Amino acid sequence: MLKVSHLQKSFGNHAVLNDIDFEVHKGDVVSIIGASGSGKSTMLRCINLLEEPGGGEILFHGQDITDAKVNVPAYRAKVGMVFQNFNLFNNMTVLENCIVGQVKVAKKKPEEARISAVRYLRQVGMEPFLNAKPRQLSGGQKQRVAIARALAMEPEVLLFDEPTSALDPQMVGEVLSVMEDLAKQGLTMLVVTHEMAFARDVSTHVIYMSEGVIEEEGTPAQIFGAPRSEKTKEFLARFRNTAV
Amino acid sequence: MLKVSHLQKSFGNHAVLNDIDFEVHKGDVVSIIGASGSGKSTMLRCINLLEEPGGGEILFHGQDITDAKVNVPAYRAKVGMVFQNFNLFNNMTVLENCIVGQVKVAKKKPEEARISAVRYLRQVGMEPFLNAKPRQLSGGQKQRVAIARALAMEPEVLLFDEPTSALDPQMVGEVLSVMEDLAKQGLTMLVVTHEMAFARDVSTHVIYMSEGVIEEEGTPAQIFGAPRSEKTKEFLARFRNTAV
Amino acid sequence: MSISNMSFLGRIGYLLQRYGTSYLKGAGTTLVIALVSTAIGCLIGFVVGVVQTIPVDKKRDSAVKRGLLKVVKVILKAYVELFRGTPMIVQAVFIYYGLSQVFNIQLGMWSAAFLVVSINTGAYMAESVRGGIISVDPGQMEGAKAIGMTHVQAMKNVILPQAIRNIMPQIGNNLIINIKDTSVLSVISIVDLFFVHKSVAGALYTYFESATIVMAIYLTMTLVTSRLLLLVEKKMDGDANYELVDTMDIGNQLRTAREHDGEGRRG
Amino acid sequence: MSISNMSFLGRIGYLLQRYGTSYLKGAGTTLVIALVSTAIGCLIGFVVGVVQTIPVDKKRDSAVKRGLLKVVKVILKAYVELFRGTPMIVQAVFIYYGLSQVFNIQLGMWSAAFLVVSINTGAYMAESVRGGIISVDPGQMEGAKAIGMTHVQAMKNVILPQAIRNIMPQIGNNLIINIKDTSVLSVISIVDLFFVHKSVAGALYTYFESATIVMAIYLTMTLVTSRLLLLVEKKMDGDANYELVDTMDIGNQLRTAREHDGEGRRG
Amino acid sequence: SSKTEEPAADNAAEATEETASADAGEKKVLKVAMECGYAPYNWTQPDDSNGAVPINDSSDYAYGYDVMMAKKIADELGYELQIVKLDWDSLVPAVQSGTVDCVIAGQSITSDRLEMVDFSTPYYYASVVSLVKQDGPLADAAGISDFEGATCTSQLGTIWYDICLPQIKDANIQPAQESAPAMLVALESGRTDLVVTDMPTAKAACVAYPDLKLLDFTETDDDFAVSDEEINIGISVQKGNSELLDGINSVLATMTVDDFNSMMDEAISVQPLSE
Ligand SMILES: Nc1ncnc2c1ncn2[C@@H]1O[C@H](COP(=O)(O)OP(=O)(O)OP(=O)(O)O)[C@@H](O)[C@H]1O
Ligand SMILES: Nc1ncnc2c1ncn2[C@@H]1O[C@H](COP(=O)(O)OP(=O)(O)OP(=O)(O)O)[C@@H](O)[C@H]1O
Ligand SMILES: [Mg+2]
Ligand SMILES: [Mg+2]
Repeated sequence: MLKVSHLQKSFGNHAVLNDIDFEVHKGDVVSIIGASGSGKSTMLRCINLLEEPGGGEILFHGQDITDAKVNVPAYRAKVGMVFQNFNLFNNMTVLENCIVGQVKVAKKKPEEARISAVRYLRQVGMEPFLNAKPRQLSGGQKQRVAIARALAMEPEVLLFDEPTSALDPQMVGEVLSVMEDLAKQGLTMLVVTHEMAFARDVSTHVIYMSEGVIEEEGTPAQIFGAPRSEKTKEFLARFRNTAV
Repeated sequence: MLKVSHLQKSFGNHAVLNDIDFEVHKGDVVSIIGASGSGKSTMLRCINLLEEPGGGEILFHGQDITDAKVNVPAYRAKVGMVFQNFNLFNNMTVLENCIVGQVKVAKKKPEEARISAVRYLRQVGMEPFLNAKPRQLSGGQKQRVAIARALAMEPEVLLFDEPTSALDPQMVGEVLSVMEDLAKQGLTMLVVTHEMAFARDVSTHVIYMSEGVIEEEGTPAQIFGAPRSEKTKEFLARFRNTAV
Repeated sequence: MSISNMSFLGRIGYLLQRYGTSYLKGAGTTLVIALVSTAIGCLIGFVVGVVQTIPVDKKRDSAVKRGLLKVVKVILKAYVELFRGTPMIVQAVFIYYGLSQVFNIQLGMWSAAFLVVSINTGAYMAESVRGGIISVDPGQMEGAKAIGMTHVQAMKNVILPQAIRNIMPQIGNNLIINIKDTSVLSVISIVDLFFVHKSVAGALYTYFESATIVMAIYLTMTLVTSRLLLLVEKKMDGDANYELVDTMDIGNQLRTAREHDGEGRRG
Repeated sequence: MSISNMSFLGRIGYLLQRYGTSYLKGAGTTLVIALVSTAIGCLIGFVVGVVQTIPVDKKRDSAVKRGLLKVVKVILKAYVELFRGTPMIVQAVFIYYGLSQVFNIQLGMWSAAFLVVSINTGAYMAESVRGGIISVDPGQMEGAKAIGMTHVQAMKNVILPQAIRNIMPQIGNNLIINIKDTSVLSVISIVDLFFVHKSVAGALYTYFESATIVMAIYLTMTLVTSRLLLLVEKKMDGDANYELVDTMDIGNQLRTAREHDGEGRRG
Repeated sequence: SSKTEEPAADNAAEATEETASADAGEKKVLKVAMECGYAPYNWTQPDDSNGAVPINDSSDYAYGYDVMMAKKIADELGYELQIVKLDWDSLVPAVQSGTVDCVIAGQSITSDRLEMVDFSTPYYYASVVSLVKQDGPLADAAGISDFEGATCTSQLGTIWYDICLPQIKDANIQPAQESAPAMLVALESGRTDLVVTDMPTAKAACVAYPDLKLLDFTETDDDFAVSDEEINIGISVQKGNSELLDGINSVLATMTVDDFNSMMDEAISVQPLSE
């Protein structure tokens, strides 16, 4: 359903993405791993058109969304995003954060939106904090609200940028199981992550990025079991030493 | 050198820290683990007096720094902090971020400050980005600059709030080895972390917090090998399943 | 007793007794024009500020839309520069007398007064709003866009509410400026507080005495309004601490929530 | 040819020819006072804004320091409210003529002019700066404190540079306001652009013609200054993209860096 | 009465000029304040033609009836004349505070004002006339009874506004205008039907606005009723400054009404509008 080909992006002279190609099918959970600064966030942001791609195509259900005629807000409503730094709306409470998009964008009734917002907040354990403002939350709490906000939009594809970075192992487990459920229900996910255990155990496909190119991709078994590239091996060394 | 006793903190009616007691010796690397929202960041912020403690004492070299007569900026210069959300100075480049404190607070000569800033930035692999502004960096890059900035102040104690949350496993390895070096040189560290492997392998002491109290503390071997409390066991379950 | 023998305070008392109601009426006029025009001006400023920040997407927007947007932006820019850049007193004369003389458009003096002060405030507010908007973390806009909001939706729901908080001190400044600047409307026959002062000072040659009275009245008006605006700011900031929906019950709630959604979960 | 037979444009030409240098000199006076006073006013505003935001630490600050701070803050607040809250024209009269009459202090008219406009701008700027400061992410202050900066150091090095960026549009507003408001200085004998207009209109009874000229000059001055300030803003924003110190060489640099510090590291 | 003034940076040229005039002798300075913007009483011109006097701290010159009178007084009393150009609003505070020595600016003498400043004997008798639009409904008025119900205004703080306008039956008196040009703008734009002013101002206005008509009913019975005292304009000095006041009065005492009128005729003939 999502096909990226020859995607490129530069900031000034600095080429951040170089000829990125991959395809995602409905229900896939694709993990994107790679060194800090290798372009993972930039890739997600290009897919969501928060950065204008410098070249290449991004096909969503066969339509090139970099095309001029695409209605970008409508596309974005179908492709959710959880930011690395959350970007919760500071002027709203936790609950309002999860409602506003449903009402203003998806045109749901406020009462309906409220119910589904509370449901997703409960799933990530944030129901008691409905009335808190973002600045009053701990890092992990903000991250969970960001996840609930994206889920509440009920998108077709969800882009997660390190969705569990601020969470403790227990909470990571809970969030991952929510994500697994969603995957079973057919939600497609692209997850940038440093949690190798997640990439290995949950995803259907793993992409390893290095310096703006896809160095290696394949099933978790391939990548973690028998990495072909030297870089991949080196990158995974510490994880494989400690955890496997 | 740092002794916390009966530390308390509430926000409104919401008691976040409850009677926290622990002691840290020179050269200790203390890991603080615990669920999201359990008060870990608040505790670090109290130690740094960014939050005024609601009660209790914090002794630094035997002096109660909650006392009225303490020169707070001078104390803070000795107790560095790496924030969960980095708080890099947006109006400065990477290099300036690491210089300004040395020059303005530690009164070093600019040239000297520059040399040591570059040294620490090189240690975290951020030397090529000397001239970048924080908004142009990836999450992991910001985090590394934040670490370099704190190190450049050459404090006696360093408070880390999830210093590797945005880093890939390889970079985590590098940062941890920098921290190990520093520990060997006698730097005392308090590290809030969700990296159980770090808590287990690097730290000399582990504190497990739950709902604002210290549920259990001890050596890594004790906590990870034979946790006494049920809560600790439950908290560590996922990590122990996947990684041990 | 003739006023030449009175003390400074005595003369002030005399003026108050003789012209007290005139001063008050003038103050009322001043306050009404300032309040109404500041409110309208803020609205104008918000609209202009939002339109000015609509990004042009060279690729996606049709040539027509881009052209239209460009034209609207140029017009708004011209509006801001023209009204911000020329003295309000001259604008008032041109609008009130000029329109009447050249186009035979007879605006009432009150409509003209509200119009002139509002569009002036709007021009200044447009710039203040621009400052407010750039001071909001760009991540907020990205968050809004990511859930599918259009530029205008994002502005309305996310950016402006935060920008407004940041420019509240500026709105206060503008209100206070307006309270004082309505004095130029005397050229179009509006008898505001300052005009009363001029009349009194001109009739009795008691400039300092009348000015003292007028300053006190201005100061009262501005102090009251700036206090009120500070209250609004406080209100906007909300509580420093939120209260949990049910503080004692978090544990239970969390547990219940987990049990409810517990099916299909691992460990 | 007598003025009564001239067309509107003809009259404008006649005025320009006769009073052209007067207009230009008036504009020069206006511009000098506005620029200097805005600069001084901004400085005052920054100082007041910073002092007003110094937090009082009930526990740590000595009673003397707290008392002193309190007194200074009250004085500054009074200053802001007094000068913001009363018309500049009356302030000018009180300072220039009042001081002379009551205390026999004879301020020169230029000193009085710069003084009055500067302290007025300062009072407004103090509020704008407050708005700028609250719009900076509080995390920036925490970051600064955490490395041991005092409040003033943090303000100077971290907060104000960001606040200034946010209030640049406001500084522009203030400069433009000053360009126009210097007209009230005609009460202390300063012949600014607007006073020239009044004189010409009073000599030839050609209000609209002279007003048109004056508006054009004002517009030129404000357009030029606002363009210049926009350039400063652009400059402040810096490049959208940074350039790596040596783009082609990152890999090498990283590797070298790692090799250099590689001792004592694990795999 | 000397005040120290910082020389303006761009006024270097005048600085030399001032020094030159100071060389002429250690004469006392007479500081006379006026608007320099109310022809033919006082106006600003760019050169010293016809004997105009330099304006203090400016490169322009002032002339007009008031300046002529000031020159005469200064000459006869042995002062060096200095014209201070001031906004109308601050003329009174300026003289009250002693910043200037006297104001010669067409101020009407009223008993209220005499409480706060001292006035000289009248230095001109300003007759009262009306201005209307030539093509307007009031153009053919033969007396003030024809003004019934008219919308009218005049200048702030003048007897024309305070005493004359109320004599019009059912008049719709609008708030006063602050200056003569503003008053004429109101009339010319059709916002007001009628303004009342004095003969010199009205004559000047008719040159600038050829479609205005001057109505003078002074010879008829149907005119504004004003006492001679009320149309006096005088020179004001600080209260108690009897030395200067006596000096001014002694100069004025040598002049007759005809002297005043011929001086005014000369002013009108050289005012900027007449060129
Ligand atoms: N200003 C505030 N007002 C009210 N409650 C607050 C405020 N700041 C923090 N809290 C609450 O205090 C609790 C502890 O927060 P803290 O940031 O210390 O958690 P943490 O242990 O660091 O969690 P995480 O691992 O998610 O970062 C949280 O429930 C948070 O919501
Ligand atoms: N506005 C910008 N100007 C210049 N360079 C930028 C800009 N934004 C990002 N970059 C650079 O692009 C590169 C890729 O950034 P990106 O955020 O995609 O990395 P990432 O893979 O997400 O890293 P991390 O895991 O640390 O979040 C980095 O080197 C970063 O410095
Ligand atoms: Mg990233
Ligand atoms: Mg935390």
